[in-house]
Amino acid sequence: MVKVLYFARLREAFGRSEEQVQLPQPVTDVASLTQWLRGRGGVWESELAPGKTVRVAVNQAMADGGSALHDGDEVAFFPPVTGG
Amino acid sequence: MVKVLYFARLREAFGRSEEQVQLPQPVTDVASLTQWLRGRGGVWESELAPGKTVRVAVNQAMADGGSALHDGDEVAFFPPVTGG
Amino acid sequence: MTVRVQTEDFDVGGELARLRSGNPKIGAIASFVGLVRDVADGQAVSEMTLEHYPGMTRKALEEIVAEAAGRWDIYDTLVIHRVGGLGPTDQIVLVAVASAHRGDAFSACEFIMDYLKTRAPFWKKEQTAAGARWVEARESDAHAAQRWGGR
Amino acid sequence: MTVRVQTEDFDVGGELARLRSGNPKIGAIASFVGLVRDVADGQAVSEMTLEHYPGMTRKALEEIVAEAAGRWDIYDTLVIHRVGGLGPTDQIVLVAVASAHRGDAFSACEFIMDYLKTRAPFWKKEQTAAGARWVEARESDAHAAQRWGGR
Repeated sequence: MVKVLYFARLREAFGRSEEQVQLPQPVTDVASLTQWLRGRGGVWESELAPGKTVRVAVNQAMADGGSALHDGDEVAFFPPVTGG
Repeated sequence: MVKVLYFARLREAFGRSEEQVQLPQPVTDVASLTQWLRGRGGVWESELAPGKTVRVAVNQAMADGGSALHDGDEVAFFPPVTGG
Repeated sequence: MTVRVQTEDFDVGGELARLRSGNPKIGAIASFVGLVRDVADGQAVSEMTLEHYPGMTRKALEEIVAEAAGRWDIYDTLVIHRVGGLGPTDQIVLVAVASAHRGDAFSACEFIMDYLKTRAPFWKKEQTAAGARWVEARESDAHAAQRWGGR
Repeated sequence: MTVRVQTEDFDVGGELARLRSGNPKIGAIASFVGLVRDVADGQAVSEMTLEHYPGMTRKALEEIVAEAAGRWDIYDTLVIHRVGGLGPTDQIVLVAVASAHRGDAFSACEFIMDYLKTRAPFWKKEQTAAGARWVEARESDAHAAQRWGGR
């Protein structure tokens, strides 16, 4: 299981701020998790479409598609940041 | 007559903060005034020696050797500034 | 090094006084305050909400400050960022850097702001006459961060 | 645009609050405070005296600020410089710039400080254990001012 968090526009679009996800067999990194979430269709497919700029953090550190995922990880999806 | 002011190290070296100077005939600009003051010898010669960095302002605006002088002008000699 | 994320406002004068107290080697304090503007992209803004990623925010800010401390000679830094609901003219962020000389203080302060703008997990949502909207990241912020070179 | 030359101390928090009050288009305030250090060139400094050229000081500062206002988009600026006797940790100078965006505020604030350091008629005299000495102008200050390019 990994804990998946969503922030800002993604949180609103997906109608949830977090969920527990049982990683299916082929999901071993951020890219494959993103691909798997996209497979839910609808807003998942549109918000996570390859052309969209989405940032991902794994265990509170910025990550990229190649970042490996392990049981117990916290993965966060969010738009480019706009604080300050 | 021009009013000549001295600041900081020059004020201390010359033992005066200002004086009225009747410009002698050949003194028409900052360079010739500097040369004329240098002619007083002693600290005047050493503090205003050509190798020394001395700034000059005419009527409260930074000037250089070629700046013309006229009756009633205020001329200030001082070291490079060090405020802030 | 102080990093705070809070809903409450902050007192710039008091914070700067605290930052420099006790170290007579400090000759320079550069600081920045970000404020909510009442207009954005031509739309009047009546309210702003700042969301963040609580588990990551402090860590991200501390990393940015540590990076600045590695690049410039600085004595101390302060970063305060507010979250929650804000209105026009409200203070959003304070970054202050204490150093012996002004060059280090200015560079580190601007660097921290540029990195904060692109790496710290905060998101702004504006309430305008045309409805609520998430603020879009600016291309210019990415460029500002890139000019520091980097990892 | 406010320029003040004074012997009294100043309250940074109050000054910054005043600078930004009444203009909800201000999104950024960059500021700088210069302080008396208790050491200079390895010598303990017990006192500092700031001399200036009263007839020229305001004019020089106003020209520097006007030059900054011509180069960057800024709403308002504040420059306060103290003169007279000061001691370690005392505030010497405050420069603050209010702008819509941080890039303009940072650049204008640093520019004003760099120009002030090379063009405003102030001179520092330090009292050290080895006696009184006039502070020498620094080569690095000339370089800092030059990098802004010239008129």
